Amino acid sequence: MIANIPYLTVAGLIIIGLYTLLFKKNLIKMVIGITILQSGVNLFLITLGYRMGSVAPIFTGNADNPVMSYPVPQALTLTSIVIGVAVLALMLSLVIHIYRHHGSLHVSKLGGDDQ
Amino acid sequence: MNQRNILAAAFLTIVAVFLMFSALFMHPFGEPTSQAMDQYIIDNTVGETGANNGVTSVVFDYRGFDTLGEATVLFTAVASVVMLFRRLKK
Amino acid sequence: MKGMSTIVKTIANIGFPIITIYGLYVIAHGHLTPGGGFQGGAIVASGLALLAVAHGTSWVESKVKEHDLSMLESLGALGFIGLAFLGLLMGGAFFSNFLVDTSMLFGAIPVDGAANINTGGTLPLMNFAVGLKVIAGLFAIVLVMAIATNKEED
Amino acid sequence: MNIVDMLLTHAPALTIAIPLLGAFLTPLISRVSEKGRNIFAIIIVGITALFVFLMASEILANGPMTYVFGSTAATVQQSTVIRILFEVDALSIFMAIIGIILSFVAVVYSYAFMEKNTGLDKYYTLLLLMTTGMLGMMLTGDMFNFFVFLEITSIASAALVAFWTNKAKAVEAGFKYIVISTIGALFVLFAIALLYGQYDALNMAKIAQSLGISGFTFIDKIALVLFIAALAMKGGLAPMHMWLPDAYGQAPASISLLLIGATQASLYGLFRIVFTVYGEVISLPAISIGWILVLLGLITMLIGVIMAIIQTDFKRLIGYGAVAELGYMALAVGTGLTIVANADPNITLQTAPFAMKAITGGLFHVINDALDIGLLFLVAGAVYYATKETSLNKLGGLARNMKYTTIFFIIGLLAVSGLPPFNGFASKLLIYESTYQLNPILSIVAILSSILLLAIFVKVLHSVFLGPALPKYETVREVPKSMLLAMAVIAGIIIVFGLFPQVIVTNLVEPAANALVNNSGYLQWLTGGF
Repeated sequence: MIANIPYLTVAGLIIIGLYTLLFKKNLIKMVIGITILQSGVNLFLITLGYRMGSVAPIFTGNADNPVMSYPVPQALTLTSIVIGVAVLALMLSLVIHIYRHHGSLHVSKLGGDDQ
Repeated sequence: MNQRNILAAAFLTIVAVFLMFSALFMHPFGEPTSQAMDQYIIDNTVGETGANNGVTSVVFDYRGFDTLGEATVLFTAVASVVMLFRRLKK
Repeated sequence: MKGMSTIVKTIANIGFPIITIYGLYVIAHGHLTPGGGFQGGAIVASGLALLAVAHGTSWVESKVKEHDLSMLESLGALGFIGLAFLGLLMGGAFFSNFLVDTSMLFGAIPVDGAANINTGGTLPLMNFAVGLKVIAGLFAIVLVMAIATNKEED
Repeated sequence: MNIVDMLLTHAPALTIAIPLLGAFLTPLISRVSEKGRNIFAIIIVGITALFVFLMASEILANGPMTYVFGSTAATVQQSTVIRILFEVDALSIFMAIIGIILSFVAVVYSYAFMEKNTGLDKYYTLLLLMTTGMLGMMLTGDMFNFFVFLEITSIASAALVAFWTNKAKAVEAGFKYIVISTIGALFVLFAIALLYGQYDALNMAKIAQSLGISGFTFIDKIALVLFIAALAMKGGLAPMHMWLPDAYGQAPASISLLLIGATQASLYGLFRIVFTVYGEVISLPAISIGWILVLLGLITMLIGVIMAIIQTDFKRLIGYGAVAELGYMALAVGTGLTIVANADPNITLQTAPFAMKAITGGLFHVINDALDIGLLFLVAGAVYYATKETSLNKLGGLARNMKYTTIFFIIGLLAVSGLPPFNGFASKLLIYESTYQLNPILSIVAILSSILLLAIFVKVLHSVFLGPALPKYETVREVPKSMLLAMAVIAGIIIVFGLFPQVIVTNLVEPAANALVNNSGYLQWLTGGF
């Protein structure tokens, strides 16, 4: 189904993100994985609001009103992107601290349950 | 491949299959099936909010409270980062 | 982080005002064109980050302190939530757009889609508040992280 | 309109707006006076608590309240919902009461507990933001709004878990917590987007209605699976409980207390989505969801108790105790669902007596768990404050110098292991009785876990408080009065709940359980009710 390619792209991005999270041992790479996951979800939100042949939902004063894409998903994506930035900043500062303590970014340096 | 990797690979495969399936079951791209909320906003945004930009009218008017939350998230992040890099001794 | 070469500094000095003006334009026209407080704020903050990269963090630190940025961010957030509270007092609900369709500032309703800078009710004001907050907030994050990693290298 | 009516009308918004305003003001006030800021935070949480209780009295008397942001006009336009809407029913307000009690105690406790630290302006800011996020998750009636508040709570709590950045473990716990929370939140957002794409609505009640009309499509099922997986992960149910003891154990004690509230807010989200949003179609997958919850609960309970046995760190041990207690809630609610699904199709959740009992017990246990485990965390914090030590092997003989703390610990340990006459007994009895109806083995395992918990905490009592006085702790003194006051508040509530469980169950828990299982009250406003 050609019309579903955007959704398959979204699925691909999410899978790449999850793969990075599950198999990469470097903390920075894990953070990148989360960012890719986030991009996948954001792309999904944006694709939901598109209508064939539509323009951005901004009125320009022209008399003929063209078909407009949905504004709500774009607003949601905006919120989601800002949240992504916030989470990214926090994660990176925690990674900096972990690096200070262990001198390494390898995931095995994260102490487990044992003392 | 150790045990953890096999588990992770199995999990990833399951998620991948589910996601691909749901992609096939979604409504076709570019033809949303339902439009009640968004069509209302497109029709009324100029009259109700006085803004040309539909997205801004959603961000600051129709869903203004979300934007307050979003601003709060950024505020939280700044407070967190500043707190994490504070000087520990007075 | 130390400052970079004179060429970089000069280019950054030329680029910074242009970026700032562009960012402020995006903020001010948030209700008319694509963009808004967040986007414009991010543009201005990136201009400030450019200065920090070119001139080094110690130079920036001598000009602006992190807690001043914090304060500025708090002010932006207070302006935003204050507008929401004003909506409660004057419009009857938290976040109501009490200015729209009045003869006050930004009150006009555009005729057949020809909105102008004076329309939008509280929307432009909120854009300004959020813009201030995002400029201060993002720059504070960049500055604090740059200073923190800077100490590592010494 | 007089001032009380006006305040009541706007109470749902003000409950969020006031702590938010307080958080924004805290950095400014911190400039003026350090002490003033601490008192300011207490006052802000106090005012919020007043609003929560004001709403509670109104809701328990007159049914759910709604609040539309940004407009006083009709909420229903073309049978759809445009604006963000808060819908507060008995279940939301029940959770909000728990949240605000925890928050109030935490902020009072912080006054002396955190005194000697730097960065306290940010600490109080984040504490207030965490309260805001928690309350927002509990009160909102909008899916995307729920996600936003979920993220506020996650970011604020992850930063606070890593508050003591000089401890490597604290930073690691914070990192684990934020990674898990972000993945969970992203899956929640993905599920919300799936539902949005189908119904073009973000309002919970509207989506519930649309789901009822459209049946139960494949996309809805995917969304439900994502919701359950993500929120169970955020709620600390096994097998994704690993972050929870780390985070609870490494955070400052006052934050561990608030983290309980944050975890329960996620569980609330899980219950809200399963029962209310999917309420119209829940009868179809009820058996599987019920059994999934029962199994998750059982595994969580066992893992929590077994891992608690081998812990040597005071706060980590309590963290695993908290995991075990979470298992009880999932077990009880799952049991309720399963009983109904197994029974005659004519029997609904409201008419099946044991299902109702299970869900009531589960919800009552939510508040009891918050109080009991919370009290234990505060005691562990007090011990840390007095001795700067959390290792069970090194502590000992503290009862001589810390009489009140010891008494509070004994109250907490009896309550958490479900002994009469404390509150844990009241709710666990309901859970035992109802799970017995489903399968006797379940209740036997539940009772066994309780006994093990008792044994574990008696061992802790012995090694920390009793035994010979250690020379290095001879100079230890009782903790400051404000910390004792905070612990006394929780202990007082525990005793009151334990002595009069029936009053609480009838007036607070049963309305909440009714609101949970019967979503028609929640959907009522769509058709122009109240």
